[in-house]
Amino acid sequence: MTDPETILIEVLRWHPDTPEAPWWQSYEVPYRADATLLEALQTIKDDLDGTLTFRWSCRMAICGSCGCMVNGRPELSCHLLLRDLAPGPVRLEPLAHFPVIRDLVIDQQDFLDKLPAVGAYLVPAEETEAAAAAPAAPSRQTPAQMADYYQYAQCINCLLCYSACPQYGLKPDFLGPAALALMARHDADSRDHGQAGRRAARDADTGVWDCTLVGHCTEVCPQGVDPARAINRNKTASARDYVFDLLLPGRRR
Amino acid sequence: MTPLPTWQRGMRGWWRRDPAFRRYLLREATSVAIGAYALMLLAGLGCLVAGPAAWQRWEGLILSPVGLLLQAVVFAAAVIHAVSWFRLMPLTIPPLGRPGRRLADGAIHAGAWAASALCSLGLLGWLVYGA
Amino acid sequence: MDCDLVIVGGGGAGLRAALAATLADPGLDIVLVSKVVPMRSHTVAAEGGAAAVLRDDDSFAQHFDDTVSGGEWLCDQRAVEAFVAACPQELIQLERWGCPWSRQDDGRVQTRFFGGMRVQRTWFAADRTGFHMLHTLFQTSLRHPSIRRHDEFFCTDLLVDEHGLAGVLGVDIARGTPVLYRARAAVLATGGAGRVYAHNTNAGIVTGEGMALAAVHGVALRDLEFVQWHPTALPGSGILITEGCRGEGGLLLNAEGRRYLQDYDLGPPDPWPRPRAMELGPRDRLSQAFWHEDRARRTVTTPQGSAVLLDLRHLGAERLAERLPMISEVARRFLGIDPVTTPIPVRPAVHYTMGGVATGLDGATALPGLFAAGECASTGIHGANRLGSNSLAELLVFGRAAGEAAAAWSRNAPSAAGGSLLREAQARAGQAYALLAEGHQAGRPRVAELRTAMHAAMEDGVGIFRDAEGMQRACQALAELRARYRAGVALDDRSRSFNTEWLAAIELGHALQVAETIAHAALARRESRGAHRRRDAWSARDDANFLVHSLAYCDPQAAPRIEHVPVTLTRSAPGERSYGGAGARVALD
Amino acid sequence: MNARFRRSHEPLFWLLFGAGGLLAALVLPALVLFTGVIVPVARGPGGEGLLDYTRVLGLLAWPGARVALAGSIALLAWHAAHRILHLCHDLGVHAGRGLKWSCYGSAALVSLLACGLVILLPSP
Ligand SMILES: Cc1cc2nc3c(=O)[nH]c(=O)nc-3n(C[C@H](O)[C@H](O)[C@H](O)COP(=O)(O)OP(=O)(O)OC[C@H]3O[C@@H](n4cnc5c(N)ncnc54)[C@H](O)[C@@H]3O)c2cc1C
Ligand code: SF4
Ligand code: F3S
Ligand code: FES
Repeated sequence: MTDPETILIEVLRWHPDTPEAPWWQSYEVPYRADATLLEALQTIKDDLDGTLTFRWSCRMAICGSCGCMVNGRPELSCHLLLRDLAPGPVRLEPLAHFPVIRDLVIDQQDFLDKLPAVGAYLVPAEETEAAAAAPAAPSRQTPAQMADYYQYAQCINCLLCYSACPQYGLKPDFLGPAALALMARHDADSRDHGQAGRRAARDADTGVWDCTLVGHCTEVCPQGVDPARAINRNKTASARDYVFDLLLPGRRR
Repeated sequence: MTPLPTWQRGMRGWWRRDPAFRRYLLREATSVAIGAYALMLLAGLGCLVAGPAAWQRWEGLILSPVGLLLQAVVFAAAVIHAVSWFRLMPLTIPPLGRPGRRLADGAIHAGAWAASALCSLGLLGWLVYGA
Repeated sequence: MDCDLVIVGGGGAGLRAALAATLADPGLDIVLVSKVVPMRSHTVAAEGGAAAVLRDDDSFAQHFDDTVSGGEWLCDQRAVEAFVAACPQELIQLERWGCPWSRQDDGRVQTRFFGGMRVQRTWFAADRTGFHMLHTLFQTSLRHPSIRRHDEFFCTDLLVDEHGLAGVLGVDIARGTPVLYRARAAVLATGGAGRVYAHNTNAGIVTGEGMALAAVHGVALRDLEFVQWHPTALPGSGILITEGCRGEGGLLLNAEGRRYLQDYDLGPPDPWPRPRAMELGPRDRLSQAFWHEDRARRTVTTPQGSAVLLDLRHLGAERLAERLPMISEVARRFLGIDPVTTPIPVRPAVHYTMGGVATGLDGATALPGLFAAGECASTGIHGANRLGSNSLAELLVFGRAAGEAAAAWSRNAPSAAGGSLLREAQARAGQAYALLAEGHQAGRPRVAELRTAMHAAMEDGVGIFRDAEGMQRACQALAELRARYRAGVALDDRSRSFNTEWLAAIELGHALQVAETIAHAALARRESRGAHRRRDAWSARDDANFLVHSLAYCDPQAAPRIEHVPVTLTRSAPGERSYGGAGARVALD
Repeated sequence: MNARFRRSHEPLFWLLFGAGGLLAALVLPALVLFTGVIVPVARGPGGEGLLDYTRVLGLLAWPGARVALAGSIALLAWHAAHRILHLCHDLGVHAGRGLKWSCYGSAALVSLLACGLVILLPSP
């Protein structure tokens, strides 16, 4: 098969100045087998249509900026090669389930607000100011202990998993795969002392319980984070606590 | 600050987007067949209490073409259910074993299927040769 | 909007500064403004690691010596002393905040070799060190509600009155509306300027605004002529293949399969490892060696340009998976090759700007109330060539220092200015909006057109090797480009909402300023040192005349004015900068 | 951060759902195989079947078997009720109070009936 000269890229566009009328626009872009989809978008922006709007930054699949729906599946545009999309056409839409700000740019505020809500940070042991200000030596953590959370710590917050999760689409309050994976990441860190503070978010309807184990989050994750596992293991833990609290009143709360 | 004007797309027909979603719905739908089977068993239990005549009517019903067709559907659903249940099992149970030597997913799968085979054989043995 | 302290930039330096400021003074109202959500900042892409003395066979003196000789004695030695002493503390702090540093079997932090470092001094988190550091800092910042984040707000200008800094002007990107932050203290942490070159390892946002923002208000830019080429980037895209590869034992081969670095005073070619030798030499030397190999046609040809080969095969699949997983994935995905079985083609690409906004040890600039930290700043620790892994450590050390100093400053500063400031703000914001309003006029160049021309001028005149003629050509071309830019650029997009074409045009204005400054500072340095290599009459180092920092003062309408000031020396007199055979062999553990 | 979250009672239903699901995965295929295939195929020489009234009562003479039967019916019902409820929600039927009550209510009813009936079972 000889390489095509060009490839057709169709983009679902929307602009707040004409809110009633999203439209599909097609661009014919020069084809190079080893160009990424992001590079194709940049070519459009630079040479064909400066109004096409999308986010990008690192162009190496680590900053999490460039997610969009590619032929119906959430992907990082910098991580897809045209050779894998040929002969086209390629249909691009903004990440599903998020409000659209413009073209391929979605509003990620909801996710950013959920990060503090799940306690997505490590709570170190000593909280006295002097000790926190001048720790003397790194604490120890064996590679085996690291293995228990390391996978969850690889999340680049690209939000592909949210676009893959119909439960998030149906229930926007659901804390969602990445946030809950980050909750599990910190819970499982041997250096962390913040588990108690994360319980309430975990145990709520909008916590692990809104997940019905669709599992597509894990399938689309470009970093192998496996949020489905993080959430559903925490269901077991949450249920265990529920039963204990029921049987032993006064145990908590 | 004024709220940001955005476009919110709906969820209508979301399962059309990806075959994975349809597989998911199929998995969930097995519950309908399983529920139907539970009702069938409950009815049988009721007939058993009601006496031999009622029981025979029930037996006739489940062995009728309609009854057999229903059970064929239930059987398919039960198999789909079992396969997906065991496949997802490692995601739902807390990590087993000690740090650094966690039980691999494959071991959990194997264990689950072995347990299933054992229980099934035990049950069939009892149903066929019991009493 | 009023606040006590504005931090411009949500990368490693900006987040560390914000944390330091709020820990120093929890009552402070801090706004962290960033044109991208913090975890999209360029720090996220750093791979190899961060340097700090940890091992028993290491010492501050050795870290100091490596850094100063690595920077070819252009380092400010007082700054280096303070820096090396503060590094361990900072990396330990990050560990406390949750950074998953790679570990030894017994749970202690693991370190690796890096170019130009004689000891295994580089802490790393697999090959995603910057990613883990940035996320750790970002997540820790979530614990401090006194840090108010303004994500996706773009700073366009600073406001200055007779007391010094009076505020920062920005644009709310999503809405396209102007914002004025009235504050007496600001920290610039906007990162480097690698994107003024075509072939670079940097993220798209690394366009040098912070430097230009300060320069417009008379703050000097120091040592901008020193631009680092990283020797191992992918041809074409410029995606970085970390120095950690060589730290783990990777070899560089030319088209003939020879470890060609032995031909450039970096040998002998031991099996491995000899610190500060061969593949573990400093970046300037390695990139220059490539340049010679390329001219001698001993490079391999790829569809995206010539390259040498980075051979990792002997490390084996297991070690690659453990220590260099991201690199392995990058090679597979973007090149379709498996480093376990095939060497990776690499070539130099612009990577880092050693120079930046001139600051003191506490990040203070010449403008009262304005501080700078991170890659946009020049504390003077890198000299003429930065050693790999000193930068991530620098973000923390000087990010913290700047945050604390700015917090203290804002407490004692005069209160915010009044109405005249508002008028000034409106006038300045007007400039940015004029770009938008006039963008439709015919005959103007597109942003991409000017950007491409800027790239061409820089690659042509201010490359790995330079000469007077080429640099003059670049100065000329950039002056013309700036004039064309001032006359206006064409924009397809004249709406306000999330107008990235407009923002790119603003970025381009700043980038052109920085590019022109680089070219002029380079032209003015009539010697060769570190990353600044000349092929003309000034191909040798000249300590008598050029053991000096360059200071560039920018002019919105004209070429920058370059001055030179002496370098601060404390302990180390300029000496021979030798790599290769001089370094002793060590046993790996 | 905790004020925004109220504890869910989902664990109760989820545990019942899970128990039913596990049970179904372990033995349901075999059980259906029995009622749907083995029973019709395996007729004895005198036409006697595996599901003859007295034989079944005999099998259920052991109290453990009765508990198991009632328990199984109940758990399968809970399993189904839980999933059907979520399925309705997934398909866009709003899972309000009413739907919830009717799903879990039916499961509870089935459980009650099953328990009552096994108690009423005559001994062989
Ligand atoms: C590929 C790569 C690998 C590297 N690996 C290493 C390594 O292994 N070890 C090492 O020590 N160093 C490494 N470096 C260098 C190091 O990563 C950078 O020097 C460092 O991350 C710069 O951090 P920063 O905080 O100064 O800026 P950045 O992380 O670039 O952050 C800049 C911030 O400023 C914001 N900003 C910029 N302009 C504006 C504006 N106008 N308005 C509002 N906000 C603005 C951006 O949004 C961003 O948040 C590497 C660099 C690259 C390119
Ligand atoms: S879990 Fe995976 S898909 Fe989801 S945000 Fe993180 S990296 Fe992206
Ligand atoms: S796709 Fe959604 S429902 Fe759960 S397993 Fe993943 S979060
Ligand atoms: S551009 Fe950073 S993930 Fe794609």
